[in-house]
Amino acid sequence: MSIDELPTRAAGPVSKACGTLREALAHVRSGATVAVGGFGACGTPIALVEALLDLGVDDLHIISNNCGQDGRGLALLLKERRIRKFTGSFPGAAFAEHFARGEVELELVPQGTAAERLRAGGAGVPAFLLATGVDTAYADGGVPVLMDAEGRLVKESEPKQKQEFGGRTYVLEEALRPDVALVHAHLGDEAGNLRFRLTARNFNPLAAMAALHTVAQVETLVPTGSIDPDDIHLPGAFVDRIVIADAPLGDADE
Amino acid sequence: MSIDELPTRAAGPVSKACGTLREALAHVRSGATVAVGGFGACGTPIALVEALLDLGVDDLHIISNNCGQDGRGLALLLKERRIRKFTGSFPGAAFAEHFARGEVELELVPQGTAAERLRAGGAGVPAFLLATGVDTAYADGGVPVLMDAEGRLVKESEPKQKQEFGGRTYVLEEALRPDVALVHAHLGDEAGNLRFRLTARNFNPLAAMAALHTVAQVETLVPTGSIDPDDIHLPGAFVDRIVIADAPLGDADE
Amino acid sequence: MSESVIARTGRALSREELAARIARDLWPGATVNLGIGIPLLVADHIPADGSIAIHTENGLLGMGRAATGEEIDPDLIGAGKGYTTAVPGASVFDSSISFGMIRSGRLDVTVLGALEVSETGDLANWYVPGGRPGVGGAMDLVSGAREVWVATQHVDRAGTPKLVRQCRYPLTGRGVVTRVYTDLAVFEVRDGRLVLRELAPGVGADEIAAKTEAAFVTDLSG
Amino acid sequence: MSESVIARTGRALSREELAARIARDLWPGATVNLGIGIPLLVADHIPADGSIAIHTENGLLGMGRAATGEEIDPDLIGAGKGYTTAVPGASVFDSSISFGMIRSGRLDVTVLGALEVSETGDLANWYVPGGRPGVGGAMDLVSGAREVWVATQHVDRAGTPKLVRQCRYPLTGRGVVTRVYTDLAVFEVRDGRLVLRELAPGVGADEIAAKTEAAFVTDLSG
Repeated sequence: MSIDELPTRAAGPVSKACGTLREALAHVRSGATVAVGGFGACGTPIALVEALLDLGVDDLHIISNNCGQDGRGLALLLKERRIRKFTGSFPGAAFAEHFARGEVELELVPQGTAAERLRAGGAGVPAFLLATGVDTAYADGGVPVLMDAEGRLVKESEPKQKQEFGGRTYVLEEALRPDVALVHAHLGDEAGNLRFRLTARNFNPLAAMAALHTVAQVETLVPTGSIDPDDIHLPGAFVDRIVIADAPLGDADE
Repeated sequence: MSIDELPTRAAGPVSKACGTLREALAHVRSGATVAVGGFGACGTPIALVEALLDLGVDDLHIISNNCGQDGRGLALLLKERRIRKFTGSFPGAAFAEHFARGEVELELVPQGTAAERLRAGGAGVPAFLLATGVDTAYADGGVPVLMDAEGRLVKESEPKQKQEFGGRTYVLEEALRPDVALVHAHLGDEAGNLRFRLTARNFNPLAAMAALHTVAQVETLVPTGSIDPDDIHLPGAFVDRIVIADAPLGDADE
Repeated sequence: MSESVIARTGRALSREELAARIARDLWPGATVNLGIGIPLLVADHIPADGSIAIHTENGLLGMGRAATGEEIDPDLIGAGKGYTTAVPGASVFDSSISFGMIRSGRLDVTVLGALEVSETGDLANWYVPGGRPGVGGAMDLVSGAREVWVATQHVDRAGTPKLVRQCRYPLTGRGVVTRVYTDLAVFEVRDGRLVLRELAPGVGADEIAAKTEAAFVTDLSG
Repeated sequence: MSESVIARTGRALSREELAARIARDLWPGATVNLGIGIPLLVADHIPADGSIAIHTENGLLGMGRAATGEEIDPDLIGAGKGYTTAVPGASVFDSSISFGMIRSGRLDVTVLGALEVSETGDLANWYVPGGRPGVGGAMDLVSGAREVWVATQHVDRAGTPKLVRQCRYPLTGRGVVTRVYTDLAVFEVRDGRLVLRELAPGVGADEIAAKTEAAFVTDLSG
């Protein structure tokens, strides 16, 4: 998907609310790059992620801080071999198992760099300089990328492009622009305006802004106009579909 | 000022509240680069800006969207010849007069680029790429920078550094890291946590994050802990001094 | 503003008529930024139900009508610095988010005025050399918005064409314009060429040819 | 944790004692990020009045004590993913603001564990080759924080020194460490050289020499 292929976004009184998880996820295709909000289990869009299992979506490139927690969410997608590649800072125990069997590729990125790359995608900044990771294997290459089925390392990361600026060396970092974002919010309205709660905010607004198409699950869905403009954490312009987290999956022949 | 010369920042129960504008502005020196929040008259820290007049601060490099509105704020500093240079997108009528007499230097920057350069300063991103202004005088040079006393153009902008990325040409933009920011907020607590109101937010949080030292004027000042963490628009870590907008200037010999 | 009103005038469109003509091409769900002048008048001709969301780059999505009397809130202004209102579902945000929205493809259309538009879609609208320097958000908008529509008189007060071969004024953006709405006609920019798509009621193709310096092709189909 | 308690042990500091020693060097107004392990224990030894603000990189400034029982709120966790509380004046924010705070100089001190620290202040703490890959915020923290303090046992379980000439494990950052607190001693990194500044009660300089691979100079003044 390129920006030009974006579907027209709804706004104003055009409701983005969906009654089922299936409807909310209708634009998520196999092979897609999907940013998933959350940090550990906190603020993770578990319902949306697990619905992808039932919808049969696979071959995914997941961008997320962790790749599942306590056997839930992305850990289930890993188990079912739906994830081709993972980009993030701390994939975790479940990932390590599948990685060691050569089932999934890794792009390891420092946590703040991942956050900033998503933020750049949502801000129309194609690339930027960052000091993080200079003089480490992250910048100079050598971080594990892929193992074979016997657990032998078959691919390491390449050196990243460096750039001098003001007399110092930086890594040239590229914006992330996933096809889809799946995010969790505390409160949302039908125009897609979102409000998060405490540390469940984390990567959620960044994933939503970065993606070409954003699906939000919310604990409570209210009519458009119910949230004071100053209380909105993420404007609805960054959200395309919104669904209550405990909505049913919905039938395939709806 | 470099980052290493930053004063230790107060946090937690250490109150940042000041009783007078003079106390709040104690760290603002002649020659400083000062980012000023606001868009037109909206969200502009008028009390702080006009107090600079009384405090005798001059030779300032001001970063702001506009350089005064309706004869107030920065327009008064211009009139008193306290501003050496202005960086911003729409300096306005008062500025144009002084500019045409060769009294002040101009760095004209597209509005979104100025916002992003401040944001980069506050995010520890030294430089970034932006498509804005490519193939214009902004990127290629030729924007008026300085006139002489007779209104003849004596200096134009130089071409900016371009950079290819992903097959496209961008301008390499540099972060802004002003010495001081002056901002206006609707509500603040003694730890410096701020909340803005409607479109008075604009450049205020960006200026605060970019600066090495930030002074906030607020309409209402409440004790630390009075604002719900989810209702804070700008964390107190980015604010060093806070004062009520209608506080007295205070005596020099206090 | 109905078709019949426009037809009855039998002359160049008024500013209000031009704004109404532009509003007709917006669609429910569109997010639109309106520059000062004729573009801002477009707001008066779109549905009041908020189905078209107006973005103002100072940090508001969901701008409503201009505020009057007791509605006026000094903390709620548009990009032209006039007092405004907010529709239900409106959100506010800082300037970096506002321009991030523009640059990342969330702004469907920006409608802007022009000093000149070239036959390849270059736009000049920010600076008259020797005048007051100031660019505001114009360069950001033309670089970021998915559609750049120009609203302008076909000729200036001296009768000089504003659609030109090459811009003489400093550019706001090169090849950025996608449509031009004038008081006499509507043009599209297709593959870097200006295409005449529509004539105002009572205006002839020869009048356009006489008043247009820019080369253009004509395609009045559909 | 008082001085007398530490003195009474007459041996290497316990984990709690080491955390207490580190806490003594923090100051009112400091903003501090605490890594998992011994660093997180430092939180138990700083004033409960919030005069030292604890930052957790997942998006909280003003972290309080660990939450227990009814205090537990699934939406409020620390960087180690344990349930936590917030002190009065705490704020929450997204991950880009959180790391922006770190990189732009608002974080005074990060306290981190180590696999190895080199004699020039290089730190290795993110990866044991062949182990689980995962870096979290470690590289961001050592690159951005104004002070990088390492909290570690002086030798590993096999008795191998953790202060080494050159790190064998992959680096988290080069020349980033400013202080090292071990169960036996305190070091500073000055001009790229390790300086022994303090011995734990009952520990002799010869013991440090024997258990330290890294070259260091000694300056036990004040």
